[in-house]
Amino acid sequence: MKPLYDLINRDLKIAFFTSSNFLFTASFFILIVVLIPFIFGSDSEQLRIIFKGIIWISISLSILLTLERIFYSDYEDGSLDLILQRYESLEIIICAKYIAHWVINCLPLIVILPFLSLLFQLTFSDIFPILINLVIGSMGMVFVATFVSALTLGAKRTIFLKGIILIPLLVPFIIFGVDPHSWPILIALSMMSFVISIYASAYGLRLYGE
Amino acid sequence: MYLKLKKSYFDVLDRFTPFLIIMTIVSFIIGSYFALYGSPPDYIQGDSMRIMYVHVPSAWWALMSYSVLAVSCTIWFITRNPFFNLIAKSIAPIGAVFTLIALVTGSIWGKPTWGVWWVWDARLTSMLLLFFLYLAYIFLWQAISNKDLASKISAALAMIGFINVPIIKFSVDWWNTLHQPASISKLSSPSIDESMLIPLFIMAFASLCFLITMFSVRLRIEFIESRISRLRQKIYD
Amino acid sequence: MGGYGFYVWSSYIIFFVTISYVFIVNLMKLNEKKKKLINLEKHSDQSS
Amino acid sequence: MKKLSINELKCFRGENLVLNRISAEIKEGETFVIKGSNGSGKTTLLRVLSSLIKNYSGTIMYEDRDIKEDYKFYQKFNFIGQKNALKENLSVSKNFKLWEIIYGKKTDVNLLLQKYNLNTLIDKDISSLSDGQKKCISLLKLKLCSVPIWYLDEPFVFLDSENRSILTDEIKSHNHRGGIALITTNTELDYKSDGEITL
Repeated sequence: MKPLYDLINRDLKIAFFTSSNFLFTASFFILIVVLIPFIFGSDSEQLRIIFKGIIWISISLSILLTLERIFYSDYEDGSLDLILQRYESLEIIICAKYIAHWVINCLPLIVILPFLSLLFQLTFSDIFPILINLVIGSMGMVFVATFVSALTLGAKRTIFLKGIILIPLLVPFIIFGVDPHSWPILIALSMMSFVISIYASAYGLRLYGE
Repeated sequence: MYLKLKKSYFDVLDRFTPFLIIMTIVSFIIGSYFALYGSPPDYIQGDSMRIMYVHVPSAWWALMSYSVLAVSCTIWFITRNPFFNLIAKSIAPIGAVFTLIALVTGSIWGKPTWGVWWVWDARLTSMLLLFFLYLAYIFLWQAISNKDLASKISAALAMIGFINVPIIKFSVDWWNTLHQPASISKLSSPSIDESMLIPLFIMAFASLCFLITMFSVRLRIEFIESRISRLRQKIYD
Repeated sequence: MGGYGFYVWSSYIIFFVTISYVFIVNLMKLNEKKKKLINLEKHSDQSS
Repeated sequence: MKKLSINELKCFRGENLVLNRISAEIKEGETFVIKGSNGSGKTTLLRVLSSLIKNYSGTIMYEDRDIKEDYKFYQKFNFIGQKNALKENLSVSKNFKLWEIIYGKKTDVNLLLQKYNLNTLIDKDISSLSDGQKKCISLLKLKLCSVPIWYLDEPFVFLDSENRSILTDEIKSHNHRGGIALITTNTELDYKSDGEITL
């Protein structure tokens, strides 16, 4: 468990040292949510319907925008070589990335969501099903993003390409995530993508270790 | 790992190409005649039904091409024979073109039938996502300069995409049942008259001939390209 | 075409234009590559 | 006898045969230089030896055990690549903190930097340093763990004559302790190595 803890610790330290920390992601979400009433007007009934969509859009956007931080930044400056040679198990490296990335980029949204929902006059009972789906769905999305990032390490720095690969894979999560009753399917989907992601990311890392 | 295919195999393909081209053209002419004049209009949809004769074969072969792509990538993973990678690489753009045609003709059919160009129908939406899967595969080949690496990565992503196709289909169907108003008529009619089957099958056959022609041409291009790169290496070494 | 002529014809035209475009582009590419290969083969024969 | 023996090593990258039947035997306390023109596979050889590339034929033995079977082998070498493993927008001391986590060992960064006259850089961002300074700091990773094998990929690039001699002394004292060093270089070393591998 020590290697797992160390690697998560390292990623969290990088996040805290640089500007890409919790505050950054949290303020990003707040900004997107604040933009919405300017587009759709201040009718609270309409805003309440849109709110759920905004949350899922912003979480997909944050997954897409931070995709290069999963493995690419470490690959570019050579830290990935260092990590690969110091840790025997690829699976632990990957699992550490899942946890660290989810904590840095998805947890802030889930934490501030109840407070943001106050702006749209939603009660806790309205927001609770969304919250559960968001926790499960964002984990699944992080699994998918990790293997996309690991597999596209050798590609040139093109966020568009990675987006084209990533977005179709995220669609099922969004579809089941938006529906409050489909959390069992969401769990199954996340578990499936976890299994695929472990194999695919390890394959990608092994290729770039070479 | 060298490409262990002899040049003569591809010369056979070269010899067959004119024959395939002629077959494609002839069957397209016959098929178009039947599709546009030789068959009666549908009694509900009228003449807009005729769009189906180009739309349906395109959708069939688009899906089939993706299956061929994914299966050959899987075989490549098991056998590591580079030939299967060439198959996948050469069929991808053709499949993408068929997907695009299916999307465009589908929305042209939608305008007179549904009154709008695009409906977030389950089939159209999953076709759109399939198109993105094709695009991702094609762009990945271009984005990675190391061709050996590109073949490994794109094969892995094609396989993951293939696992994802039924998931997308299932999820889009699910989403559709939740959000779709029931008034819109579905594409599939319960029984198709025999007079409509004839042009449909001829057009499907013609499109398949076109697909095979294009596939053999592209396979030759890829093969020549790999020969060129190997010759270059020989010269400059 | 019972009022549907525009839609039917435009879809057929799109279909055939697209596939002939794809066909011509690929055939031209094949010929170009063939020429390149023949040139290179000559070159490698001379050098060896 | 702790020796690193390479036997009939072959490695393909794609369709190209990069390493063709490399054999060498490096005893403890020896420095070997890997020579070869650009693109001849020097870095590939070091990556194979540090088991980042596992797809090769032939055998690599250390302490009479195949490194493929020795699951603790990763604790016995230190590979300093051409990329510096430095985060550009962080300061030197913070970069050291990240390395300490990876190497699992705490060091006094101030003392370490003072020893090599780099202590003025401690709070500077990496992006404001010159290539030579980055290389110096990257080479200090060797001090973060004590391992018997050093793989250095082009360590002398960007270094001035003073730092070259410091690094040469470090390698010599590593050899005195019984350590093995494998160095790729394009230029000549300042002293005679114990052997060469020519690609």
